[in-house]
Amino acid sequence: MSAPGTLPFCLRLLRRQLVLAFRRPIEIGNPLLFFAMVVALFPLGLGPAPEQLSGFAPGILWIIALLSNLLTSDAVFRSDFEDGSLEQLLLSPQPLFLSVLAYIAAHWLVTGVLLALVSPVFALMLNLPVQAVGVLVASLLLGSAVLSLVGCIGAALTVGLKRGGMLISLLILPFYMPVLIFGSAAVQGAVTGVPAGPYLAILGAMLCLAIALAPLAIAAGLRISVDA
Amino acid sequence: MSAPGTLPFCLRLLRRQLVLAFRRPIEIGNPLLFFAMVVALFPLGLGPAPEQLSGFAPGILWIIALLSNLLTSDAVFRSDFEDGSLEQLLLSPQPLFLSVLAYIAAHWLVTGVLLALVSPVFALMLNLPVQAVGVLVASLLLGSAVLSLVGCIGAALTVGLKRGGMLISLLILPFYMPVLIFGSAAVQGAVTGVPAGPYLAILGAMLCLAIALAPLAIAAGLRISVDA
Amino acid sequence: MWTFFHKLGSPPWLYSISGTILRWLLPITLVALAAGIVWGLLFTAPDFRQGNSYRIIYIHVPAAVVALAGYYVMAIAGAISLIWKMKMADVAMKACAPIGAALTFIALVTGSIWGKPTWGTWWVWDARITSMLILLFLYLGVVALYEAYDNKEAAGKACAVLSLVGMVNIPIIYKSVDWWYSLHQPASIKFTGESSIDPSMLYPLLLMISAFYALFTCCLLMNMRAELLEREARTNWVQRLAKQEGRS
Amino acid sequence: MPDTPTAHRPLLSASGLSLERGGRELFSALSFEVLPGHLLQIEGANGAGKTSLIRILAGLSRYGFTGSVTRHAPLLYLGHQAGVKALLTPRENLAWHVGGEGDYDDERIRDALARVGLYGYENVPSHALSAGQHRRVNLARLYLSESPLWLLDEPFTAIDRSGVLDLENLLVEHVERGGAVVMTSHQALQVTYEVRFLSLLEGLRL
Amino acid sequence: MPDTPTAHRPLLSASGLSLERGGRELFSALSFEVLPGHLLQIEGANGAGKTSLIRILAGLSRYGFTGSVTRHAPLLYLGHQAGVKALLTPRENLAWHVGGEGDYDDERIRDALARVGLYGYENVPSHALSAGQHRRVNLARLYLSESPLWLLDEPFTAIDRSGVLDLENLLVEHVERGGAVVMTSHQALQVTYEVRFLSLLEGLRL
Amino acid sequence: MYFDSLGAILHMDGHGSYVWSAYLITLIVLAMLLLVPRRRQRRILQQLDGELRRRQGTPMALDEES
Ligand code: HEM
Ligand SMILES: Nc1ncnc2c1ncn2[C@@H]1O[C@H](COP(=O)(O)OP(=O)(O)OP(=O)(O)O)[C@@H](O)[C@H]1O
Ligand SMILES: Nc1ncnc2c1ncn2[C@@H]1O[C@H](COP(=O)(O)OP(=O)(O)OP(=O)(O)O)[C@@H](O)[C@H]1O
Ligand SMILES: [Mg+2]
Ligand SMILES: [Mg+2]
Repeated sequence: MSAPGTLPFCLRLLRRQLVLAFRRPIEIGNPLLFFAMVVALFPLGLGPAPEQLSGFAPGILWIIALLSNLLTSDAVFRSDFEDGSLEQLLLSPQPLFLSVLAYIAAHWLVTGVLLALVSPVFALMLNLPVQAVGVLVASLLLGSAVLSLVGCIGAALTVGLKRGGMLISLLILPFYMPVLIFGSAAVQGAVTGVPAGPYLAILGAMLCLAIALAPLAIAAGLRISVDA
Repeated sequence: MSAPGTLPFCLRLLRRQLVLAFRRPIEIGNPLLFFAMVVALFPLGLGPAPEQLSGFAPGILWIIALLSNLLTSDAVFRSDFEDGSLEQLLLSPQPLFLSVLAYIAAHWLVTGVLLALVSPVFALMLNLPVQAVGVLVASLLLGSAVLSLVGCIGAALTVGLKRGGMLISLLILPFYMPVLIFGSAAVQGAVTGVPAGPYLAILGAMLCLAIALAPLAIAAGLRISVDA
Repeated sequence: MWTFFHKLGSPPWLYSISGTILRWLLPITLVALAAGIVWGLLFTAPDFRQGNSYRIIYIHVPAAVVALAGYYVMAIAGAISLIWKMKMADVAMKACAPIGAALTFIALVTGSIWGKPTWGTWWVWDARITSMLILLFLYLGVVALYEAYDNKEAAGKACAVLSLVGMVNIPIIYKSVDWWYSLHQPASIKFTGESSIDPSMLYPLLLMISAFYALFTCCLLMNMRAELLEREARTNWVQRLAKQEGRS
Repeated sequence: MPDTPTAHRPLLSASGLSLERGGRELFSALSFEVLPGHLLQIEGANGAGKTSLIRILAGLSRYGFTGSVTRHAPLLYLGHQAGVKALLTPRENLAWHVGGEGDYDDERIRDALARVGLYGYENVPSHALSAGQHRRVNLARLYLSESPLWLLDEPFTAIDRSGVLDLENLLVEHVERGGAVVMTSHQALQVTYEVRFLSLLEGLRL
Repeated sequence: MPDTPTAHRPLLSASGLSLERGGRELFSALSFEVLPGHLLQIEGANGAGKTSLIRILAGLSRYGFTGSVTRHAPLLYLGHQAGVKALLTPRENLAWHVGGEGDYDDERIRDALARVGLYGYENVPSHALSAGQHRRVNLARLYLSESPLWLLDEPFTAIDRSGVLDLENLLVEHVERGGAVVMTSHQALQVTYEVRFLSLLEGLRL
Repeated sequence: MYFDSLGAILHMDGHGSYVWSAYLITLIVLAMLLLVPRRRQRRILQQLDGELRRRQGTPMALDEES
């Protein structure tokens, strides 16, 4: 028996995180439910005039996606920190950069991808024109990956703190803002007929940058948190 | 030495919860900063046009209040459950109805009241007309108390669950909606010059009902959760 | 060169040299600040479009400029602390955050006070204003993170990571906010007085900008000194200092 | 307290307790009384059902078992979890304890903390305590409490040798004063007092 | 493993370790080596600094102490927290362990679980286990691991008497095979093997 | 001097309240920026001195600085 290869190990971690998520349907359901509920709140709070709503649908959908990412990213490392698994991860002979990517991937699959897949339903509820739905899904897929990466930086830096919940939002919301701007602009563009390619390309560029840098920051953050 | 009176005991609980929320002076700022950031998300997502924003300001502010309540109410009993304090609370010779009210009051002070007090600043940033600010604060104060009471029912019922609490959140959410409707309608009314008194009266009536019933449900929920 | 860096890493040396610097710089700064304020408030002619309200420029612009520069100082200090593991860079980084936050706050508040007579509203979601608001969030995030940690050494490291991430992100944030604003273009409001600045207004403005830079340096050094004392409380030199100065 | 327990009035009586968990019968038809002066140790291997039994006795488990438990006196329960808030100091943890049994003045709390070896740690945030110190904060409640019936689930966990000695002395003092203790532990008690055993695999042994 | 440790090459060496916490010096100028075959028990009262020391040895604490630690072999660290996910079954907990030391097949995991007394509990969610069973899941890693150096922080917590016996035998087996164990415990080890002690208040003894 | 009377300085053609409040707020914040670290430094030294005097009976554990 030897140490497992890095790829099998990361896949195993990914599987573990997904099983943990799906064993707890409330945590899976939460983002979706949250999404559905907040979509319902907007007409209630803003007044249901349909033409106005459809004008704001891209922004509303993106804000909700962002918030639901924000809420869940706090928990990515917390339970592992509390039950001692995180220490074991840091001591493992596997490269932390990649194992951290497995955590992020799981988080992205469970929040971002899931949301992107169900977002057409909500888009229709908000009267988003049909031609923009494809761009909505694509921009959510790309953008939520960036959000997950950035959110996990905040999670790693605050996981050792006794009261991390609010603080993490303060740290990462400013970094979420560019994603929100380009994401909602892409959808807005699709509504008005502007080609969405450039926007999606910018989101893709952000994603590449984040994939290259965020795991470094996360690994550093985790080491600091376990130490403190 | 005898068992403390119920009122001193509840005040002590309230103090404990407040200290737990604001252990360090800097932590008082965190919820405020969080609100500020979420307020800033809306122009970034929806576009900066001032007249549109001012039309949506009541709805946006109320949705933020509701969200921040929703996000934080889950945690009201969780840490006490996890470290065993909740068992001790159930075994205490004090009436659970009232001790639960102390928990709720602390939650309300930390989220609802704080938000209500700073909401004028955010209202100005969203260009809400000045004459509506008073009604905004009053409606947030009343409404967020109802939200806290209802949210804690959900928290009590789900705190012990390792899996499958989604149904209960689904049951709780609809109770938030009337509060949102009347709350934002009150502010919207004040903007357009309709007297806000009746709306506030309805919110007050909801509050009375919730104060009378919610603690019963919460106490029962806590007993079930600790048992499971 | 190396000896200089080596000395920089030594707390007692830093403490004493910063004391010397402060003894000269602080009075100069205060005089420059007072002179600039009096000049700007009383001795310049009003702007032909905005009248006297434009006098706010003498605090608004310096605060905004220095606040922006401060973030880079902070992030570079953070990078040094992470890469070269220099403890004093940590201290400098931590000391930057509250000053930067205060200056950003001043820029926002004076800007919004200026906005009321000029635009008739306290707040607009203009690109520059919005990015200034985000800068405030960034600063406050660093302050809050630092305060949240008990172990100040770990806090310093965590903040260094955060400010480095911030340094990568700031250009992205700025560009995206700029672009966001130009996309929506609510043409009703425009910044006035951009390039039409008159030399008689420029000189006091330059004086104030320099004074704010100097002030930033002074505050930075003072914060660093306090931080040094707290971190090094168990060492000989601090305890000797405490015996000399603590009794007063 | 208005009703001081007399030597023959049980503080707690259980009759016909049976519990099945995960398809396995943990105990059945268990009946016993806890009288003042009893020091009862529940024995059993890991997973024998000691915690489940003690939670039933405390009234925290109310469903899923058959039989009945009657409690005739206020009780103090210390479980597996320490019930100590990491963000509060030991002093605050005791002063603001959610158990709400008593109004303790600062003097008494300081004294209780000193007796569990936390002198000087009164105002340190609890998350900066070691594992044993963390549990000792909770044990300080034993010095404050006036409840005659103590239900203790593995109170010696993470406590060092001298701490175990102190705790054993405290338990003996308590039962000698007319209180009663029901406890679980994997270590044998080293006391000069009659310890009764309830062995979960063989039913009641004295 | 490519480099099997020879009897004279230390698995771990610490030199000049000093730590101060909360204004109190926990240990200072502590230097020692752990050679293959060593069974080292760190002794000290609650709050003496055992956990802090063992975390420094493991490399989890990197700031705040002076001195240096060199690790020459893969290590296995079991801390105060069980590191067992309540939502996963014991089998899953071991198969998907984040430690990533080995590729264990199902057979070996079953065997390890059986050896810690969890036969039949392989597929029960871990939150339905008793406190001792929960910790035993983590101890099963000792049967799987091939790391020569074990750092164990109070491994006997919540384990019953027969479990402690098994564990002691395992530790002896491990050191006899050429491994080394550094552990803390408030109980004395009942083994027929030379136990070295590191007493935190008096510096290195033996 | 641009203005000719104190009243004019305060009034500034109706913009006085804006200008003066902006300057006032700025000065308050700047003063705090300067005073807070000063006070913190003094407090640390005083506390430390008190601590040292309290410990005077016991031998002091001073570690050597590097
Ligand atoms: C809350 C509101 C405001 C904020 C946050 C704000 C922010 C800023 C910032 C960051 C700068 C420096 C830009 C740079 O150096 O690149 C600046 C410069 C300036 N601001 Fe503001 N500002 C605000 C309101 C106003 C108002 C209402 C006016 C006047 C009508 C104004 C006039 C100016 C002028 C004239 C400059 C200097 C011109 C230049 O350097 O381009 N600002 N402001
Ligand atoms: N929530 C639960 N659901 C199903 N079974 C459970 C649950 N909790 C415990 N059990 C089972 O009940 C049995 C007894 O558990 P209990 O915690 O009472 O044991 P214990 O005697 O206290 O053991 P330990 O010495 O390890 O603390 C165990 O076999 C356990 O698997
Ligand atoms: N995060 C922390 N901040 C400050 N002091 C701490 C921190 N953690 C522990 N300490 C202090 O360090 C000392 C040693 O703690 P440690 O956990 O190493 O003790 P231990 O020997 O393992 O005790 P136990 O037997 O109770 O587990 C304790 O006095 C504790 O108060
Ligand atoms: Mg048990
Ligand atoms: Mg320990």
